[in-house]
Amino acid sequence: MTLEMFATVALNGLTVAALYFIVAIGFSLIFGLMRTVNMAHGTLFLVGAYAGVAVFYPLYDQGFSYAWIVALAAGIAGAAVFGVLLQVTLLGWMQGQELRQTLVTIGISIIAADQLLAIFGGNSQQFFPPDALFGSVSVPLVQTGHYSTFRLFQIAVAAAVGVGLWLILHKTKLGIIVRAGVDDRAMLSACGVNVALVSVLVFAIGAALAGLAGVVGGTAQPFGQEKDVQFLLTSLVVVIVGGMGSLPGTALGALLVGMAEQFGQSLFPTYSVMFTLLLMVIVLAIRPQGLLGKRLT
Amino acid sequence: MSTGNALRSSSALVTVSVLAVLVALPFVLTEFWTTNILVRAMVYGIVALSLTFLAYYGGLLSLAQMVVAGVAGYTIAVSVPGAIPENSLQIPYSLAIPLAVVLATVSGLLIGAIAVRTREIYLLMITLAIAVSFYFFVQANVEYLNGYEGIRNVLGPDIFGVPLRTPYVFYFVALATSFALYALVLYVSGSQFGLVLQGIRDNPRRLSALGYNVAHHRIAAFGVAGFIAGIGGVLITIYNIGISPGTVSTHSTISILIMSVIGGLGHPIGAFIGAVIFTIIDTFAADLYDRDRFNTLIGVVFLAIVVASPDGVTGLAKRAGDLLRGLRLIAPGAVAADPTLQANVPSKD
Amino acid sequence: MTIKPNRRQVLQGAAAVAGTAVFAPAIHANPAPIKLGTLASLEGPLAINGQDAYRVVELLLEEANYTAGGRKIEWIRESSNAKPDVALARTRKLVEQDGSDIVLGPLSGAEGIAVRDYSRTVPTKTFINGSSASQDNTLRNSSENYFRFSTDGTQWTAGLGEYAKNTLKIDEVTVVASDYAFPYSQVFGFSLEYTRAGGKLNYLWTPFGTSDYTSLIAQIPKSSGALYVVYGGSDGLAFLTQYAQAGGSLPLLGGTLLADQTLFAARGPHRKVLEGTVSAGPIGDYYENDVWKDFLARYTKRWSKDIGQQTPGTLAFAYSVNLQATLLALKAVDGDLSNDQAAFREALKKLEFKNYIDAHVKLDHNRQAISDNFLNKVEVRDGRLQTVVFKKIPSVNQTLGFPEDKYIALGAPSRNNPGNVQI
Amino acid sequence: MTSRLPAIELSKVSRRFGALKAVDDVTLSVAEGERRVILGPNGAGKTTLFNVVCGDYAPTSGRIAFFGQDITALPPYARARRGIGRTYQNSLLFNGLDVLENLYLAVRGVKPRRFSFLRPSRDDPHVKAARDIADRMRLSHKLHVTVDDLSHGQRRQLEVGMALASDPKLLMLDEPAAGLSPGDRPELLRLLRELPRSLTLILIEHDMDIALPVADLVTLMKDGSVVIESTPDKVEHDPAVQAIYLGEAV
Amino acid sequence: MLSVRDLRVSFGHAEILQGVSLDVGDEPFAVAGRNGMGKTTLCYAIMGMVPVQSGGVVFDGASIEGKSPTRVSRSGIAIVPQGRRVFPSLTVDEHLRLVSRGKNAAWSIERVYDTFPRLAERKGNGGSQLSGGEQQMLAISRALLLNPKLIIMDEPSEGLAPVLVDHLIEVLKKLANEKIGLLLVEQNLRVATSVASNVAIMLSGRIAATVPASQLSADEALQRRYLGVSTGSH
Repeated sequence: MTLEMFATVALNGLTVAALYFIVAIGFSLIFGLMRTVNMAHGTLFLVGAYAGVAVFYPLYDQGFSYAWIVALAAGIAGAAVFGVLLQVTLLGWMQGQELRQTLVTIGISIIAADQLLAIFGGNSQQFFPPDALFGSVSVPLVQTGHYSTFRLFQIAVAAAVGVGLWLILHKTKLGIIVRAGVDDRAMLSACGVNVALVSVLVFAIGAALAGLAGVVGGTAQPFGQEKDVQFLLTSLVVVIVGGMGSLPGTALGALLVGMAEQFGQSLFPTYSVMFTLLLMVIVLAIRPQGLLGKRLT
Repeated sequence: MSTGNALRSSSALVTVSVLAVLVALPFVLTEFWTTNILVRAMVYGIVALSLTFLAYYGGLLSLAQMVVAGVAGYTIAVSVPGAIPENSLQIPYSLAIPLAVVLATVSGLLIGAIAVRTREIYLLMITLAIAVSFYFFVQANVEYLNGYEGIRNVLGPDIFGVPLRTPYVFYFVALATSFALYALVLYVSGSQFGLVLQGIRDNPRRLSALGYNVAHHRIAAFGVAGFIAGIGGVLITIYNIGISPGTVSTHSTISILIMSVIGGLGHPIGAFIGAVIFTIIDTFAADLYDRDRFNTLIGVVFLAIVVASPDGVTGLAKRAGDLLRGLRLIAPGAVAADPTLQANVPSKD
Repeated sequence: MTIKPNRRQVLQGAAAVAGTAVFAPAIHANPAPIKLGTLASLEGPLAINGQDAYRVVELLLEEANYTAGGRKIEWIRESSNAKPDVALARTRKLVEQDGSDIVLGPLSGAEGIAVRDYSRTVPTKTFINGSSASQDNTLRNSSENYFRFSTDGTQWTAGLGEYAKNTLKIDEVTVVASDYAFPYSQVFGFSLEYTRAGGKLNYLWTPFGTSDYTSLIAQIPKSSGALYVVYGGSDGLAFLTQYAQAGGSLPLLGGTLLADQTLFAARGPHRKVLEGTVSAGPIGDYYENDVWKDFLARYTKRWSKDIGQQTPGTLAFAYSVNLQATLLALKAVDGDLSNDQAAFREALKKLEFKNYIDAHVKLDHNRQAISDNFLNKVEVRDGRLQTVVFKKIPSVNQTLGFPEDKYIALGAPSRNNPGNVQI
Repeated sequence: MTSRLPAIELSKVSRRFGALKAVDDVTLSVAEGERRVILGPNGAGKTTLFNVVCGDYAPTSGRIAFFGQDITALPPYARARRGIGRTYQNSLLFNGLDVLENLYLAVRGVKPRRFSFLRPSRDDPHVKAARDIADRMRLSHKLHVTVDDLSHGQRRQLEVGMALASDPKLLMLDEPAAGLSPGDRPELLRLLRELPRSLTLILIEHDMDIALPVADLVTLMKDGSVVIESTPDKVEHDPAVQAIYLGEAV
Repeated sequence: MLSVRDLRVSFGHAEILQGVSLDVGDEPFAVAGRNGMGKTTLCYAIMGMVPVQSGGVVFDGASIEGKSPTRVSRSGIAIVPQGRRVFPSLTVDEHLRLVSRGKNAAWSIERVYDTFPRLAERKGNGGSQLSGGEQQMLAISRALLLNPKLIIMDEPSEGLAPVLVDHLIEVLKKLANEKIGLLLVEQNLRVATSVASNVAIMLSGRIAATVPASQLSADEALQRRYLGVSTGSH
């Protein structure tokens, strides 16, 4: 592998990792506070993407130059509303019954995937980024001398999401409440905090992040049928590798998975998926709680 | 000794009568119902049985059972004569089937070893990740597994000179196999190993303090489940006249889970009841509901069961029959996992 | 759910009808409709093609007023998810439960082979392909009651390799393709022709369902003069978008499903690189031909208010050819399906007709179509992307004109047998 | 009391949880056949000490020897096989199994060939042993009742029965009287007194009517450390002990 | 202020509280008893942190049994639970900000730091890095900052060094002067009798006796019988 090739693949790994981080962090956050394994997380990704598409094309066709930004907002809002509804109508009242919640989210994802197909059709869809982000910019060392602008932008989005979440978690009262809830929900409740409401809020944030990922990911790659499963798998592997409910863990997990996938793809294209699986198995053997996860007791 | 919660003597009569009905059914039903509903339900029900076995007796909800079935299916597909593309092994079914079941058992043990330190939702996540990865793997492997297309024309062996695929022959083979495996599960549940397994489900810490190696028993449980799922995988492959990545896709993995949950994870028979219900809905949804939307229908049924009766149809029946047990999802672990309840138990030291 | 009479009873009934027919030749007197079961994928990655296929089927059946050869047609729709197991289960239901006389379908390659294998076990029914385009449905281990009036994935490439080498003067082509049977068959056909013309080939394969192609794009040899891109559906969209994003500028040769209406319907940066792509296939959107224009007008009139698309896709067109043949043969035998459909099948075998793009269709000894193929270029016409036909390759047979024995001796197309050999 | 190797010997054993020293530098030796009662207020580290001895937690530092053999690094099941049996404050039973099955598992766990896919036969000696234990625990009439359907008192009896079933050399009982009604307590005392003298017993118990009559020696713990080790008689009349137990400054 | 009537709580078949009744007025009230008698369960039951089987809890004239901990807390009861249950991932300062009712409330973060200077020193330390005594101070501060009308304290002296116990007694006495109600669950008799005017003694899920603190501290036999290392309680 030449240096050029290595640099290109490494940058690919980094940009893919950025997207994976945005997808998985919402999943990880929801799990962290509520111990809910949201198997409908991939569905939230799709809901966000389709909500974005629903407003994107009409605006774009009228030549509205901020169509992508509006789509982003719609995607975030659409997924957040869906997430809140899920939490309020079904998951909230079975809080603590983790397996049952997991099964419920599986049921929801089956139904939602089919309904999305019914509403939006089976055609793959895609956003196109604003002109400023389209095309490529000059990047030294990589194979062709330039690199897709939007993929570099993905790194910026992931960094913004990571830093933003860190600030929320560590510098705001909401963050304190969320972290306290992760430690001891009952005690937090006894401090007068309405934990159920906090759960809804956290679910909204986690779902909104999935929606954000939907529009960003839907700009980098087309989306449609079966993307929900693919991104659910990504979220699962990222948090299993990095550690459930941990922000730095999710970042690390996303980085490792992205790199494993890209280097796997360029070295052994047909078996690239095995690299990711192998990564997961090794981590599980050494640290079942994930690289930066808290010990499971 | 009693056999835990399984077969009580009073239900022996029920078992015999149900069996009698099942033996008589193909002579009453159309061939379509016999082969495409009942046989299909049984061959997939066997895989669901392996899931129910793990979930009910071991408290281990695994989504990797279709992987294990797939290992068995692919094993016979790449080794028997007649399969397309042609393989270089060409070993007869009489050897290929035992080999497939052995490999399935081994892969069950392997999955158990990977997942042994995790439980409940973690186990569910990890096994799902394994399942999806396996799907992508078989799809990507062109050299041996023929990638996306899979392997076709796996016709199955002859039974006393009659092809297994002959409808009635296949029905009775599937019935006998299902019943044997069902009986095996019931027997094992009352065995030394089965009791230990239920002990792990109820209280792994205590079991360890009694001198049992919990990890080894858990892995062994995955091995037993692998054996069962492997036999299911062999039958599924012969039933489908071949195997392809679609056989082990997420869709199939989730279908097995749906069967088990609809039927109820509270008793091994639930796997078959669930499989029959699932197969009927899957086959006739197009007639019952908007033709293109049967995934919505199956999803709604599944969701309704999870919300209304977490222990499925058998649970409903059980509750109607006796109110001995309260609401129990999968294993008693569900309640212990309630963080608010955990906080309640006064810890004094 | 009603329990219907089992197959033996139905067969006995049919035999009885056949028996009385000797004395009462007026078979029209039998009011029972012909049951036409159809199978297409309405779920999974190919759902868009399945929906399109059913639009065409519905259009043609409506135009035929749901009758053929004087008998009513009862249309039974089933759906699969592009997976052979499911296709098999649904086909069995169509035949054994719903009592279909004729099955039209399925959509994808692997499904087709599963249905073909099943067809052997029900010799009294007739199976007519939908759009499944694997060579082996008919070329190897063909089944007596399985017919395909549409051309296969290899036939769809006819003309492209020679055009690339001899007209476009491209000396080296890099093939980027999905790692499964349909691309194999297309790559095989293209490679055979291109190699015969003296071109050099490189191959880059990606697993089916790959969505990130950046590392693949980085591996395209700099010496390449063009890319031959064989992806369908969302894979194609993903590849082209990322190729456009990476600033790729090589001329594109398209696999049949790349330059397809289902992909044009999606908007995005990929359209820019798609423009100018040369491809080959059984249809082209823009073709100066009255039969085709009339068909498109009917299609548009019936469906354009529901969908943006104004031309059926390649796979939907394949359904149209096969359904057209079915209806023609039923007419030829006056709807007579007696005697285990023997007369009907004879009629199918003898059928010769012009399909809706005015291409001539007849069957070879494997019951596989020999028909015309078209070379297209993607252009903007009437303000939208269309494949514009610029050349017709007449009467392409399943072995692309190579001697059948030599062709078969090459073995089935695969990633290790991509067809870059001289025959 | 014999002068041979101590049954269990802890040398400078500590167990921390974060900054919290649950067990702090405990050195303790219990002779074979001795009955030792561990007293102490809440949070003194008594149960943690049990967990460290039976292997649920590895000690942060220190060494544990069982009849002279170092068992510090052994997993719980290996310690059980060497003869350490225990009960838990909150009964840890197999709720889905019946009484006989619970006891059978307890009998069988320390015996060889515990990995078997066969069902125990009707005259299996282990089943008989389980029935005998049930007799001793006055649970014979509940053999086929699942734990879910037992009363609290019966569960506590079963809890102790399971610890006894493995025929341990060292028996550690963690608050066996917790939650027992006053009427059930004399029964527990009788049972403890009937234990064979060869058995070494460590008991955490707050019911002094049970703890003191049984004890040979009493260890008083506070804040993770051993404060006083003395005979029950002296302990009962030692104002310093009362002071600690009632929270007075030492 | 707080009135508990015939409160019953069971876990499965174990009846932990078998009908507890008590009244807490303006004066601090203590509950003593050995381990395992149900004291902690009583605290959690009042707070709504365990399900109540039957009986009533009335606080400030309103019935609060069966209400969520959030509602109970908002009605003016705070808890210093047994084992402190501080949040391991929050720093000292974050704990206080979590519950602070602002600068103008009777108890503010500043006042807490004045009262417990040690906490001010360890402001930036995480809950899991604190010693037992520091955790206890933090747990008490957490309750105080809610500015409750009544604080339930479950074994606040547990794990405290004698010097700190004295400090604790001082703090609790101050609270009484500020008219903050106190339900003190203690094994440490010195704390209980120094702070409370009346002490209820729990035995096996019931209140066995309620005696004035002065009487209890004088009567050694009574102490030993219910609380100390002594036989003959039944």
